[in-house]
Amino acid sequence: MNEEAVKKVILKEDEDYIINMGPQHPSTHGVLRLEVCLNGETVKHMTPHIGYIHRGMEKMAEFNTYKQLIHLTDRMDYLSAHINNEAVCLAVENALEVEVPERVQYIRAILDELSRVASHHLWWSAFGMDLGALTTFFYGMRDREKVLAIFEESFGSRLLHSFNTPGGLMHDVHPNFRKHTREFVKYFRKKLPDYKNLLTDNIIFHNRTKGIGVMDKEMAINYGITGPSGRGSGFSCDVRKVAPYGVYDKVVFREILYPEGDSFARYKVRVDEMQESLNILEQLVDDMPEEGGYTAKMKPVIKLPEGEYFQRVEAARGEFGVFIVSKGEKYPYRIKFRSPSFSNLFVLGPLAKGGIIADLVAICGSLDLVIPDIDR
Amino acid sequence: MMENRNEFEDFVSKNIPYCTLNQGAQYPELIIPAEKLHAAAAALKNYKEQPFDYLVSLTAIDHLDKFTMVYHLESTLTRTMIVLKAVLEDREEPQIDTVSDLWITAEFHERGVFDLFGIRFKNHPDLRRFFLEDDYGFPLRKDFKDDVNIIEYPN
Amino acid sequence: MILEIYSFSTLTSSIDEGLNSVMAPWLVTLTEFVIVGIVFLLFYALLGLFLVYLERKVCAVIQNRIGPNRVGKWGMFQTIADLIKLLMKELITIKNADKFLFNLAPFIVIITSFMAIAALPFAKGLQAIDLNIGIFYVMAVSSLGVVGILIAGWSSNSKYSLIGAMRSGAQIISYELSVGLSLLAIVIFSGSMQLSTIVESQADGWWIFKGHIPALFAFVLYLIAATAEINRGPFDLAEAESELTAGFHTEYSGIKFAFFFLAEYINMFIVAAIATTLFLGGWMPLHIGGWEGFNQIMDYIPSIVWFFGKTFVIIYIIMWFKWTFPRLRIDQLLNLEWKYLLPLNLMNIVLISFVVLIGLYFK
Amino acid sequence: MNSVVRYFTDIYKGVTSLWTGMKVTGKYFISPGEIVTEQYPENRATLKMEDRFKGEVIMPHDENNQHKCTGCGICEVNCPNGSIEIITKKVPNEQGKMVRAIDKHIYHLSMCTFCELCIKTCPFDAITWGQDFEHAVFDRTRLTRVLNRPGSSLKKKEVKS
Repeated sequence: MNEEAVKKVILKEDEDYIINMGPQHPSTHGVLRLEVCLNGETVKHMTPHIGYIHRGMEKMAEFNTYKQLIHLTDRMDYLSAHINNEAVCLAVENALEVEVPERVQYIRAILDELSRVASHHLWWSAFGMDLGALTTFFYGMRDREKVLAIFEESFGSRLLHSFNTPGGLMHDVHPNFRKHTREFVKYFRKKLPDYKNLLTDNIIFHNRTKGIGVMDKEMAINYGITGPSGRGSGFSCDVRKVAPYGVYDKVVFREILYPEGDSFARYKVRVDEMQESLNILEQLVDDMPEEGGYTAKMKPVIKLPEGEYFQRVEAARGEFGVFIVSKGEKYPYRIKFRSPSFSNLFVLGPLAKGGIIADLVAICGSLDLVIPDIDR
Repeated sequence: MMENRNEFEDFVSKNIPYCTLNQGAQYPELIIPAEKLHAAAAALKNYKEQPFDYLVSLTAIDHLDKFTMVYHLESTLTRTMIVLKAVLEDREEPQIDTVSDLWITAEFHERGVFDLFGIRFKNHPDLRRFFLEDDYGFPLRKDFKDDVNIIEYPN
Repeated sequence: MILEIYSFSTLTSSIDEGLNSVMAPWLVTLTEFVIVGIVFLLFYALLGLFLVYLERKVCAVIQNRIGPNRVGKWGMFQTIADLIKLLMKELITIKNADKFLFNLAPFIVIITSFMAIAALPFAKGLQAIDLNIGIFYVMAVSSLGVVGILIAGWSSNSKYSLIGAMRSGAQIISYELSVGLSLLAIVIFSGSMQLSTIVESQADGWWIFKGHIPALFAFVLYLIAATAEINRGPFDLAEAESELTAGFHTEYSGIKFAFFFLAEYINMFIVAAIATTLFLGGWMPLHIGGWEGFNQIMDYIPSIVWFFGKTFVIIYIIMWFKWTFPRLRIDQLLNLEWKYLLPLNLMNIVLISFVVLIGLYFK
Repeated sequence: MNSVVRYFTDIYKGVTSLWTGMKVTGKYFISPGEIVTEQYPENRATLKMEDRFKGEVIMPHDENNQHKCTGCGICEVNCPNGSIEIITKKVPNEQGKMVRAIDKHIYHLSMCTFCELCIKTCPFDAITWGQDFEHAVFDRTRLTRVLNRPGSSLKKKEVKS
């Protein structure tokens, strides 16, 4: 065989060691399929395949009124469902130029932060488990349960509480809401050192995440990586700071930025964000007005004036955007959800290239993907 | 929202003369014909004072007689957001330039748009169906009829 | 000295004499083989079930849970129920798998762990076979298990399994060195490789106390290396459920899977038992020089209780590792061995040789 | 020499970080504190759901087997995914006129997404949330329920004083 032929045989696609991670795989966190091409254990290239739970939400939304389509947004990023709801509500309210009561804005912001903390809890649990620390899962879930208990008390459901409605809230929060939120903040502050000792300071964890999946700022912007993953690369993309909505211009908080861009930086951003969320919660709970009702006056059938409306909010995984095209009817003419995980997913391939399978798992965990959010 | 609006208008009239600049309700809107998209996008990306380097969202609208591609662009330097709209008159075989060489994230959003609208992107590196099977049809078009799972919505 | 009533030698010798009086010597040997085999089989199965139960309870308590609590009081029969379930499950045949090797692998794994148990001194006079190269034998046999794992990974025609098996091979071959070297420390101290002699040499104090710093050092190194050798805790790369779904036993089902599972837990017991025998005095009670009253009280506790008590403490520590730490990566795992454990072990061996030569340890 | 020092400080730091981690789990092993496990079927008697818990949609009936549903169909219109079907009938009232009344209020629990729009929009507060959450059945059709009980009738409006 001549040299050319040998080369051809070596580079032949069929000879690659391809493993399919997913659709059922413990570390893809849902029905995501990663087609990983390996050389030994080193990842040569990786292609994500999505669409296993594509539900056609954008099409479904075209047949739902603005009040009805709120419950669809719950089912995208189900871990921060409230924030998704809020995006649609804000878009509709801004389009109609409705002034929602200040109390509603405060409650929404509190729920945003609680959802964010709960979502980061789950991420922390699952990330630890991806790396093989199985106990983190239960500690994270244990603390998340406290948040879910607050949700359940006020809204009757723990995960998919379609509690927002254009113009305000479905009904008032429970009388104990403020007290229990304060209790949670106090409780979770006590538990945070455990998180630090168990995972953040652990040498094995450092070795597994530091310098793994390095993404610089340029790359993050180019790939549209937002949320904690983007901020781990120094990309200042917190919508709460960039384009404040609700009461976020009234509270004092810090945008967590880490310039390193590796998995550990992304981890640190989220852990610090949990702490920052507690600070925000404390301010909001103290300032929340007692009076003011829970909804603005809205017509029973909402018709948006003709035009195009874009609203973005900071969901737990990044920038969540809603783009509504209205033709003056009670149904939206076209609706587009810009979901954070969709953009975040596609940086996984370039980041995982050259690493080994264990790195791929670590990077995938640090990007914090929610698969229904990708597929919509 | 936009402090240096005059400068931006000057820039647009100099570099993208073929566009119509609308004030828009929320963000300034640039409407351009489809074949000029890539040039306009490149000009906006390489705008020195405020490079629009972050593609927030990319989508299409089916207007029954034409398609409109909608690009939401943001400058990470000045935090200004604009909307770039490209009008595709040809609805039968819609084609438009890809912008994935300017913003990599566009590659995947464009694949999504191709999947659901059937708009072909010229020079796209990897234009395949994303969510659906190859012979499914393009569900986000307004004239889409699902022959298999016929669900009539009570309107 | 330990009380004679707790010694098992009277029991074993009386059985031997009884058998000798009724049948021919070759038949006696055969009968004794059978008896020992049955006793060990029973012990093996019960121990495996208990260890699985223990692990689940320990991790439950660590994780603020209750753990198994449905079958029997405190869920005591949960593992037995699981075993019955596994026995009844279908043995799935894998397409294009090497049938013979695929079926052979679980047996190799389980037989090697079975063989290692034979040489362990459980109590005074309770040891199936007292080889004069006991440590050497145990190490040699227990490292044979990797052959079974490699065969399992290779023959099951699955990519995940193959990666898991290869990882396991690399891991066990390298950690074998550290285990050997840290055990060598005690061999130098006691001057013998026979397990019974080593235990006897600790009558007046365990090696971990008598050998002070270097022995303690060797003990820690042994614990780390042994945890790696049995594919557990932070070193469970061969299984690595978040990366390789289940590693080398991905394709196994039913009782064949149970064999791997059981062997893993028995291996944990074996390494803990070796650590007990070598570092913590085996079945020897805790004696403190000069405290005669205390020593006598300690003597009243049967030797078998001492042995299993110490073993389970070490098993708990190994479990504690597993439920605390994240998993290492394969290159870090090998780095840890070749760059840290092995040099430290070699230094320790030199140190111990000096200590023994000068006589700086407590005699 | 420097690298040797670094080698040993690395080991020391690593071991201490591992020990801090082990202290956390060890602490929980010795004093687990709050046990999170719910002993579910056993604690049925004490398990109390929140008042607002969204278990299923129910139609409260009073002691006279009367409910408040007039069969207006607003809930059916507002339901985003067709979980509610209203079948009405004509019944004579006191004056002998034929008026619309509810025949069957069919509720598909299997399709319900618990968005609360039906309950929110009902002008007569005829339906509300039930706290029952044990909906597991072997046959999906059993999740389709008729909310108004057989033989029930419309409750007369109390005259407001």
